[in-house]
Amino acid sequence: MLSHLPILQVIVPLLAAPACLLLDRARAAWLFACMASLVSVVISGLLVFQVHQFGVLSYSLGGWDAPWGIEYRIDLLSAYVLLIVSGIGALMMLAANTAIRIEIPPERQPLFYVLYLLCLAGLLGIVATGDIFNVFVFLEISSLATYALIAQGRDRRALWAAYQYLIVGTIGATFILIGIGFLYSLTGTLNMQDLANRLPQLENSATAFTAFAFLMVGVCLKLALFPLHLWLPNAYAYAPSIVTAFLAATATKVAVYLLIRFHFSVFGVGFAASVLPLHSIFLALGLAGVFVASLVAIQQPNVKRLFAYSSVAQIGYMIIGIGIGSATGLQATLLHLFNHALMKGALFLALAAVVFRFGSADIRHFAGLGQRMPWTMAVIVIGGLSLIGVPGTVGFISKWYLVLAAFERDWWPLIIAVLLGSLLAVIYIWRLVEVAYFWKGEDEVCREAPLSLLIPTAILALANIYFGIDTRLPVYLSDSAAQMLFGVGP
Amino acid sequence: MLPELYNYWVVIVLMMIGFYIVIVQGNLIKKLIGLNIFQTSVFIFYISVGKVADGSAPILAEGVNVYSNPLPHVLILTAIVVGIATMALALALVIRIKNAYGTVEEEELQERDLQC
Amino acid sequence: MLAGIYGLLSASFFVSMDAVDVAFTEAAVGAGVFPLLMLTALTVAGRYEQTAHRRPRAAFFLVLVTGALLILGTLDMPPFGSPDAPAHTHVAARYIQASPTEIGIPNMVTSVLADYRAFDTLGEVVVVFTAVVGVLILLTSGGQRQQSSPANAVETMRSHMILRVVSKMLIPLMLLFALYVQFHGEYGPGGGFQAGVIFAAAIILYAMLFGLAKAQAAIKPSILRLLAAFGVLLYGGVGVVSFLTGVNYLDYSRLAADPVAGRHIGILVIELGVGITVAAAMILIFYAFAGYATGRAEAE
Amino acid sequence: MTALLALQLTLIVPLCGALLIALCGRWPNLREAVTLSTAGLLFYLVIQVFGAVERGGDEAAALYVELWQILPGLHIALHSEPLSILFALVASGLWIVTSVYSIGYMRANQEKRQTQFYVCFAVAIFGAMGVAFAANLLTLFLFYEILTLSTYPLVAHKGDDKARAGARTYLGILLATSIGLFLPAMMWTYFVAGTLDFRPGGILDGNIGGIGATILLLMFMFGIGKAALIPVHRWLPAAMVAPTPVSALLHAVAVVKAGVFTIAKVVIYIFGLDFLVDVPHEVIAVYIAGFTIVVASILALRQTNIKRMLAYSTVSQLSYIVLAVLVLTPLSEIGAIVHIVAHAVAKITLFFAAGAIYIASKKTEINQLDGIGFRMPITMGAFAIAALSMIGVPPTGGFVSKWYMIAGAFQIDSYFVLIVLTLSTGLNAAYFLPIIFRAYFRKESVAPPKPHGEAPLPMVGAICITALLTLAVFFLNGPLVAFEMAVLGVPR
Repeated sequence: MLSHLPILQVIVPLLAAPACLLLDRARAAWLFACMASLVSVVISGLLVFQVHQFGVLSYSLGGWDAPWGIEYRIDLLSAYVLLIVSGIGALMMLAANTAIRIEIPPERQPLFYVLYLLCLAGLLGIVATGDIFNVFVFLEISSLATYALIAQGRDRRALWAAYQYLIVGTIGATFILIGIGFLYSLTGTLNMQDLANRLPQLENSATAFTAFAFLMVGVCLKLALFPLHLWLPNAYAYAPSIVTAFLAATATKVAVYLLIRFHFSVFGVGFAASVLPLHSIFLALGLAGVFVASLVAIQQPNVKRLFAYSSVAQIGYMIIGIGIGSATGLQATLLHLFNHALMKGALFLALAAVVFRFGSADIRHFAGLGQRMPWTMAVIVIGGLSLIGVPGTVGFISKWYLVLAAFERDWWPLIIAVLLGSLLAVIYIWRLVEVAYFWKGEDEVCREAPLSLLIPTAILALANIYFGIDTRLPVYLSDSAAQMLFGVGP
Repeated sequence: MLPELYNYWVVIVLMMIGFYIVIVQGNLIKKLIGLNIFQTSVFIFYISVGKVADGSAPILAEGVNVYSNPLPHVLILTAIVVGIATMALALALVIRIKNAYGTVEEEELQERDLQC
Repeated sequence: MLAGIYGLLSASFFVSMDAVDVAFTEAAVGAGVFPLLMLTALTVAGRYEQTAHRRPRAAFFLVLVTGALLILGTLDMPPFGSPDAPAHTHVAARYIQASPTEIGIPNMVTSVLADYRAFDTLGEVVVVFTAVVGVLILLTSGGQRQQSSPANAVETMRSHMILRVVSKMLIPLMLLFALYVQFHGEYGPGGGFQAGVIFAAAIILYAMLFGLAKAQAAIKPSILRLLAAFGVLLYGGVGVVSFLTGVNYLDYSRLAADPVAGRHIGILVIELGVGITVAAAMILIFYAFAGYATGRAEAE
Repeated sequence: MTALLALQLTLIVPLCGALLIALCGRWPNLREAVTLSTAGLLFYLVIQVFGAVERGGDEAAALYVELWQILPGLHIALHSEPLSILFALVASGLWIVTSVYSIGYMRANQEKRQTQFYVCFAVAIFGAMGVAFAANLLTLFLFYEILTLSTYPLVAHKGDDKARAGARTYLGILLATSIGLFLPAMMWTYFVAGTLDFRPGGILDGNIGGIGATILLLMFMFGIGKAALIPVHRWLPAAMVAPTPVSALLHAVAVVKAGVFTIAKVVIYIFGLDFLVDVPHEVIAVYIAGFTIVVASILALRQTNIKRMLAYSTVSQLSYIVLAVLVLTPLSEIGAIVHIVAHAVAKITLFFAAGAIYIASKKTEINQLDGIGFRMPITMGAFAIAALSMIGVPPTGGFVSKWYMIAGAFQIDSYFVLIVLTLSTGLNAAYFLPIIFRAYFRKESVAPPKPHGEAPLPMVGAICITALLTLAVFFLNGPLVAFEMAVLGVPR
């Protein structure tokens, strides 16, 4: 069975979803979904181990070898992302049962779990596959599930946000489809490896360039890269908290993965540089994203929205990492992939706890929260410090590598810009801390969040500290992945 | 060269019409129609790629030895289904929006959000 | 309506491109399902609209740029229809040569769809499934249980006596045709998806003529739910079985003593799965839309 | 027990202590017992380490333990050298005294949440130990932040709006400076030097240009907010809302000394004296320190509340140390190091006295102190000694340190420094002597509602000990100086 792990990774949640529909009692559905997602964590763990042991795993579906059949191809990068996604997915699932209790009416809860599993499966599928059309299919699975999930928010604006996201997302997907079409008409293949072999043969073809452009734009729409980020804040702010937590920690990560995959594995490092100044574009957009988003975040009255904007900013950092265009920069991006998943997961889960108590994440609910919900606030503080990049938290590690990469190039302005960016983070985190600890709360009594919600949150918070001190696993994985990707290119 | 490519260009024009509608239309449903046009034209684009001059449908038959390319057809079958699935979901959303806001016009939606 | 015509047009275009299967599907979807959904949606959303176009210039510019980029992209493409384009020579060529012997069915589209790239098709089915679950979670809410009178869009048709009689005869034929398409998929154009849509169309027609309530009494939503899930599981199950026979996922070769026969069985089963899910999904979606419409019609 | 083990235990013991205190919360006596025994044990351990450093040679060199590697080149590691051992001795030693004192204080004052108080106290000491024994800048930074966060609840202890406002300034300034300046300065250092280890002679020499070095130096000076240079000094007066024992140990010894200690470490082991001498405009830093000394003294002069006055005097006294460090002559360095000790014992005495007065008579303002010397002779006697030490009059520790500073200033005949020192001495006298004068040579204007004598015994005892220590620094400065010479690489 071990040889089947790559496909099992995706199939388990994929088939668990319809099975989940068959049992229509919310609690049963939840337990089932939990088991499925836990299993997928175990699988991804094993996958990382296998890849580490035996190198790239290739699994040809239906027994048809690539390029004739669809190939699942797990290298270190995909194993790494799979681990992140499935891990976060499982943790959120554990918390979901409590989190959605007040946000989603009971008759819809079983369906919620079904969609959640589908979304998870879709994301995993995107990462695991080695066939670009298959990417499109699974992208749509996850997207459709996401739209429906976002629309479950209690505020009616959730519907509107979901619709906007649907339009943008579909346009993005169609762009990707166009890109794939061009690639196919050029090379006659859909397999990534095969593409990587055949593309270099036709140098400076306008078609290849167009394909590249469309793929990039399509992915960046999904990625909410500034200035294509407009859909994200609404979607995150009005979706059910648990959904926000899950998406913020995984969906954008997968999009970044796709970007890296197309950019490095399919087209090769040299390609973009040869046809257009992609890296400087990334740098510019990334920086703009960091500053604009952070500045907007500072003024948000709704904390969920605040962190949504900070997510846009953090994505900016990841893009900067790619834009630096060195192995170290890429490693910084990959590290931030992992670390940002941890911190945003923790933060949004904590917010879920706040919403659970107050019904919304408006900042005025935070007054005096330091005394009322000490543990939740402690988590928010840890997450915040991590977001700022204080040593002892994961945030420091990724910032460190980013600055290191910039330093290798002697780009002092960039270094200063990055540090200024984290100062902006200090401002909006401090605003939160001040309200929570130094303002008097109105005297409505409020207890700490229930354990079922608190424990996953605490786990994530501790992970923020643990991986800030014991960095071996993520650093090793990201380092070798970055090396591999740059090995692929010329 | 040009006559060989005109087919694609027609498709592209169609595509862009759809795209334009999506961006400009204020009415949510019309937006969706635009989206549908956009997608369908992409499908046509694929099929055109798959066409082989004087080839016939890729179903094994006596006396035919030039077939059109089946692969794009398969891809598009999938894509069509994806498209219609998206549409169904989108329309469901529109219905809910209509129910919640009482309108399906973009500006009005924004106004009513600002009010509350 | 326009959308329907558009659908038909593109379908006919597909035929001219020898893409009969696609044409079939597009006809069913573009001219059938999509307009139907549109109609239902419109009855709920209302036709009223205000014609205030927002910043068309910027949009136009954007579109121009995109279009120009696309045109640019086509310039280096192999000329239209040339047989020696890489698209035809690389992977596809093998399908055309080998599939009759490897899979043993004449319809190459089906063999690619259901075997070489069977996993994409599984994904496709899951997409449909996702959509239906999404629609359900969106529309079976707000306590608006489906009332016992048909959608007001549907109301109008009741009067047409002839229509009802004709379609009374039509519906069984449609069902038969659906079955034919379902199981004939590997020889002629067609397959699970198209069959599913036609089947659904038959039921929907029934619902339109004799009322949602009757239809729902005939085919219960709860059962449809089960079916929708079952179809996906059936499809996925085939793959699991092929695990047990000790080959890769969705590799049918061991389902029978002779690989080709095994493949044949596999394809039949998964096409069945597709058909079931699609049919159930389409009907459910229609129920949800119509039911919601009715609910609101009565609420007002 | 090997010194190396002792070194690691100095971190473990306070943590375990904190844990035990938390567990014993329900039984106050047991809890206090735990506090005291932890303090005693910790001091014993530090003595062990001190012994090893004293003996010198390989044993002292071997006092290095790497606890963890965060990234290649980034370690969490401990190391003990004369400067750090001195700081550790002062902090841990005075912790015992303070524990005794605070037991008296907290009980007499019936404070709430005493367990939380003692727990945070222990954690803060843990942080201070970490700062003292950090072998590189990163480790130091981590414990520096732990110290900040763990003392926040102590400052906010009262829990009323005033306390919360004070705590806000406290946390805000300390965090902002450390994250905004200290952290970037640290990264910069690493990227140019390739390491963050404290090395004799510094690690920056030849790795950074003159202007860069100046900027970096300033970033460190202001980034290390605990050193309370103007304008980042505001947190210190704000922190005076804390209970007096906290002000005494943390804001006269542990926290503020952590600040100047860090600056000393940075100057001596990161920049290196020889390198810094050649840095142009380094004198700017000297001016800033001198400016702080004078201005803070003037501000102290204008205070009416005893604790706030002491706070401003602390600000100026801290700048003495910074100034002396930046004079960059061996003698001035010694002066700085001695002043860390001298000021610690003297200032803690002053705070103890202030606390005792508050407990005994609920008086907090200077103008209320008329004739208090007769009611509380011991306390005020101690107060007088400490005040003299602040001014720098023999036979007190303050005299020794000031002596070395002046001598150091003469070595480079920097008249600016000399003027600053003399001027501030005058100012110190101007704000301390009136108090002593009031206490002894004025009659009480109004008799207190209920006649009172000395504060509870533990407090008085503590006061006497620290006062005696103040004198001891004067009489026993020889070995101290000789020991610290090692910091400058001067062989003994």
